[in-house]
Amino acid sequence: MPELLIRNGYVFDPLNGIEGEGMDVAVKDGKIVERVGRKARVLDASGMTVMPGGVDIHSHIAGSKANCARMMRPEDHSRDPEVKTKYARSGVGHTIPSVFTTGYRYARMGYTTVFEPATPPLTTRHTHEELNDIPIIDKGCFPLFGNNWFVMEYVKQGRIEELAAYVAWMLEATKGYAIKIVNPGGIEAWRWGRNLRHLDDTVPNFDVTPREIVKALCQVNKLLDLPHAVHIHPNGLSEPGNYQTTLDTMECARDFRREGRPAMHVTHVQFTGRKGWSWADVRSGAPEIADYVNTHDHVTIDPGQLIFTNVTWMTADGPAMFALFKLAKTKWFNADVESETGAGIVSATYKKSNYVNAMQWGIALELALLVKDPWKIYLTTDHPNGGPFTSYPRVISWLVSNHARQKLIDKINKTAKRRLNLPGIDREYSLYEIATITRAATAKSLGLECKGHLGLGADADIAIYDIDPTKLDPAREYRIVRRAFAHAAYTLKEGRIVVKKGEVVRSVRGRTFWTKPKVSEDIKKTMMADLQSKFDDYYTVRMANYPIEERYLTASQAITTNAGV
Amino acid sequence: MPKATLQDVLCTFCASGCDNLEITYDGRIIDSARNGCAISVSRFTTSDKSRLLKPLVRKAGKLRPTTFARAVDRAARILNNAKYPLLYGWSQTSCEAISKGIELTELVGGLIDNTTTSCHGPTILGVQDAGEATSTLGEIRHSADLVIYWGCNPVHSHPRHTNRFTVFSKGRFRKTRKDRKLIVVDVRQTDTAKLADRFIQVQPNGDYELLTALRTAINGEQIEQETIAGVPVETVEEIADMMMECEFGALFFGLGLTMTAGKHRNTEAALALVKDLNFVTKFVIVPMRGWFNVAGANEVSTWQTGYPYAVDLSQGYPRFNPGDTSAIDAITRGEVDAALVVASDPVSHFPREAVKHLLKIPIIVLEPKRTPTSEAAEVVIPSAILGVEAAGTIYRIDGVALEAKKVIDPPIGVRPDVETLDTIIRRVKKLGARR
Amino acid sequence: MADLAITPVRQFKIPVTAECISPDFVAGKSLRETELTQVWEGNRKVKLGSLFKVAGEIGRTPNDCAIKIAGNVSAVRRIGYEMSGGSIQINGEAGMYLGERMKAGTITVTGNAGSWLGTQMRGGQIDVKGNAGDSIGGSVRGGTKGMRGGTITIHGDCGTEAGAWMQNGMIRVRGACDLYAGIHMKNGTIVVERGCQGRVGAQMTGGKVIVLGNAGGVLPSFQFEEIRERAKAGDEKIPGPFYVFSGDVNEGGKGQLFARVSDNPDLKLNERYLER
Amino acid sequence: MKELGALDGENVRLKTEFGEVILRASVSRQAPHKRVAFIPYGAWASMLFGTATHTSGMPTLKGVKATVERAGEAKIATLHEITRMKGE
Repeated sequence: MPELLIRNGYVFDPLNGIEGEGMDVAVKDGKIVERVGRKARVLDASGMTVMPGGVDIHSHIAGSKANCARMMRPEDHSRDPEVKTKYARSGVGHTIPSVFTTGYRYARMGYTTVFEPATPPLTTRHTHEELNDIPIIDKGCFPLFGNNWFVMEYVKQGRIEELAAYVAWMLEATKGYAIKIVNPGGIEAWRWGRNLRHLDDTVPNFDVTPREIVKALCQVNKLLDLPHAVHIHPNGLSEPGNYQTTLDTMECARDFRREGRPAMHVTHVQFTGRKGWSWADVRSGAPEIADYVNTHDHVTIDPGQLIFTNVTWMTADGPAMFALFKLAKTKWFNADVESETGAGIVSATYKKSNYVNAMQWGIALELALLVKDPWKIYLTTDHPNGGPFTSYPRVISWLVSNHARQKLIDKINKTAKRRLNLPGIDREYSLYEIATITRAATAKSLGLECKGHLGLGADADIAIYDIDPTKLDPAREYRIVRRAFAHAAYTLKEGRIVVKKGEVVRSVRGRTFWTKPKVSEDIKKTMMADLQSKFDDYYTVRMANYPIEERYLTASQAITTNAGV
Repeated sequence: MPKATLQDVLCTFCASGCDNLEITYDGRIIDSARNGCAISVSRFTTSDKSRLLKPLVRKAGKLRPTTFARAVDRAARILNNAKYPLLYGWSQTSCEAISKGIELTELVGGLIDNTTTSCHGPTILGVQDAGEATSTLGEIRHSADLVIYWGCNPVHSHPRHTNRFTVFSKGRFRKTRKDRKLIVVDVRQTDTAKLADRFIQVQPNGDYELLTALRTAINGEQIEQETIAGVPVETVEEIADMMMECEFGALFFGLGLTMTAGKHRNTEAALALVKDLNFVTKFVIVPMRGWFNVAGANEVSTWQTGYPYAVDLSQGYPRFNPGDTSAIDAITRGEVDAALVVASDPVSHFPREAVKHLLKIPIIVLEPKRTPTSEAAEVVIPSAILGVEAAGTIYRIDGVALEAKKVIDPPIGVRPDVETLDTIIRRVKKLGARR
Repeated sequence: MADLAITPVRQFKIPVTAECISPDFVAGKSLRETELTQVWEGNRKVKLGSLFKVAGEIGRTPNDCAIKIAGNVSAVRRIGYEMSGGSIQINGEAGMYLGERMKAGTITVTGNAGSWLGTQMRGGQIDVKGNAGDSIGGSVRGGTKGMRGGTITIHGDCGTEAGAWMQNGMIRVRGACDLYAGIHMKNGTIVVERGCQGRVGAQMTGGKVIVLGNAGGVLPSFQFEEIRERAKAGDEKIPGPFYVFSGDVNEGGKGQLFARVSDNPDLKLNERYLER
Repeated sequence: MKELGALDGENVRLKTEFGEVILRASVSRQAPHKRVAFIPYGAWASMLFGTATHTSGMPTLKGVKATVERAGEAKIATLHEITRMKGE
């Protein structure tokens, strides 16, 4: 691979404290290096912004859920096709793009790493088949543990060390990256058509509470020293007044903080950040949640920004999806997964005129603007729940420009406009902060040392946007910012140019990250005995056929950790 | 080579995905296949005389042995010159091969369809209108206290279904047969119906009316007719009550709904019935998919093109509209001018009028054994049998991905489909795809 | 009105997609330009001129364009796509998606027409002397919105699911309909003069289906209301008497199904519900 | 079978709107199903089906109206003959 010199760009590298300095970036063998030889190819980035490649921490792009949604919504695809080119395969888009289109559309925005945040362990082989097919971006997936029978039984018996050994075995078996919890205990209650609303409700037939499940898994996350925090979607999704459950859930992780690293990441907080007692009375819980995040160091969040467009709700939270289906009355899909988790999909449309939708839109932006430290909040739309990931540039324009926000605030539901705090907030993100919440902070949160920055030895994943930070005022020219972030001037993946002027010019294969915690043999032996004795009772597949071999991942990248158990 | 045994092998017959077979083999000969149903044994006998061992190309009207390279070249030229080629089959080959098939279809600008189009295609069309409330098969084993088989006969089609997943299985909350009630709805008293607590005989082509009546009863509305599709209205009310009073119901349906008049609207009515039931209790619905990787064909096609089957890539992007872009329709209208058939036998199974047109165009066949389709082909390339002589990913009825294992080596010179297709793709690229 | 004659040079077998054969596309173009327009024949991009002889003159605006097609174009899809004026006259067999998303103007076919005729049309007239295929005036795959306005008249028979997901407008079938006429219908009117195979108005939520001739029975999710002397179809009053049913109750529907008494003896037993 | 006067194992001719075929009849073990005959899928059965799919892609392969009559001495076609007949 030829050496490359990116000359004279304005570099934004928050991890290394570089804010818009004019400098060169040298690339050799896919890595950032000190300098390159004279015959290195030169890429002139003068007058342009140079950032690390985007890192998306939470986007439903692959797996059985995403594919059922694709299969169920041909009307969503036929409006947004991608014609094949010399370099790019054909596909379809809008809310749930096909795999090739997903990779190309992320690369066009300068994104080079994306994580699928919810995969049922039993069907993770399917998730990896799709991740293998997604071009260009590096990727990984979070297996679901919050309603797993083995987990709940270990929590009930208080056998935390065996639980840690089980989670370690599962991460290696499924080639997963981090612990994901969705509506802990609630999806098990959905087996009988019910749900759990609060942290201290009891899971039927298992006699444990969501609080106990969350605490145990936070402790396991610390014991296994996993790179990422516990990624959680609390109980009571979309219920009025659920902001309190979110705060209580955050409290569970208080004493599992690790030096310099949070214990918990609460995702798409907009869906669980509501005050009020009824649908007509939804209020913003953003101030309370932002205050908690600002005053504690063991938790990070992402807003799950909502866009006023047609979307596809998709989550493992089966009961919540059925509740929303009864309101939306559109198409509903549900798929419970034996002894592990569930899935729910509903097609929907967000309207400015709708009171609750307008409040959701406002709550998400309030969260992003009220959380002071950009290292604690990450840009997501919980694709495709809040909106398609292709709308990130529009969200960026709302964050950098109060004027852009106010224009839309004037068009939303009047009652919502009155009850939101958003109109009174005039904070505007700088490009430096945007670089933090879209790449530096997310890479750090995921524990990916070679991602999200341009320091020596980092992967040469680089995005170059046609914005001159010395001349452009993002607050006023937010349209230019939006267009620049939508069509990167250049995107480089491990040193190779894959996108030029917003078009894919080369397709490369990305790697799949997964974690391999090392657990002491004797604990593992006792756990394996439990597993072997109950596996055939709990599952309809044989234990020997459950694990996924490493060769199954076309480009595997394991991260080993030394467990304290 | 001493006799060897392989444990936990996946069966390659139906989509139940039994993965606890024990195969003993000696070199290239399989001795026995235990733990599966009676049919699984036949899937592991590979040495019968109808096995294709050499590539064949038609010269002067007769199929003559040829080299792999020459057969691939001929196949590549046929597909590359065609204006509207059909690539059909896919349900008995691996997901990796299907992925190559889609790449080849996009390259030559053709139509890719799988056997879903004459099996559970209407089920997917129903889901596209009504959504679906389903679960993996283990949930049903653990929790279902009411099981309904509608228009399907698992005792013959999915022999171990009842004792691995439903009434005879041992679940966490349902231990024995008496913890479950079984209803069978069919046009005749099948051997499955003989196991049922209640057997409902419905008139042929009357399923839609009966499903609609059940929905009406569940929605608490008055049914004004005395009998619906030959079933007395009192029985309809009774069955509706049974469905509403169970704790966890599971409705399995088969080709009795998808192949009779109404097709995708029959399945839509069944999906809507189960959706309505979720307002009063917990209910799931699962189609009885046929071939062991027909679900995989839908999954791969969906994640790569956005559509589960009948995908037209002739204009450089995916289009989907069964009735227009589905295999049997396109062939019958004489639109297709070349065909690649992988692991399927349309000359036997397609309606006569469609076969008449199919026999007029050059056919390329990738198949382990001789079939009427391979007999009528221009080019025949033998394939290694997935799950016996080649490994690959497959998808079970409920979308759980499993891995078919390679037990023995294929006959010399016989390759897995994924390799053959990859070679054809490279050859077409060398020929210079025009578009 | 400027007449433009587009004549197929042969009977097409490979599917042709030619949404450019529409007043909106040709309006204001020269003959040369029209001939050079690219259309798909199977997987090949070919010039329109290589498949059709183009003669006559082209009006400046869609309303001035009268396109005349003589011959069998049953393999040509999407003729009259999103047209907003003018007329298309097809002497022969027409293909699929005829007049899809049409806003105004008229399309007449002397022979038969394919399926998905008038899909999601908003206005205008389609008149087919022969038979029509399935799902006329319907929606796209997985979509929930069929035709919103305009009129479709089929003089022969038509296939299944006529007027699927119909939002408004009028469909008149002088012949017979196959199953599911008016399925998922929300509004609008369908008149079928020589009966249906059955399952009329399945899962409809509104609108009206008037069946002269045998309706093939009524679904159990419809409730008998009354016998009415006449049925109103747009501004026309069709003499009855009619059995009137409301449904589909499974969808909480307020649709109406009119079945003429004389042609539906099998519905006689509903008369017992009439108050004496 | 009684109505037909056919014996178990006797050849019968099945006719539908789309084609006809000679098959060997046998008393159904999963009877009674008056006036309904069952044939396993395959080359012979597909002689009887039409190709209309009514926008579903699926031809009608069950619940097809057919007439059955005793076939007397007529022989059952071989697989090869069936394929040839489909080609005409």
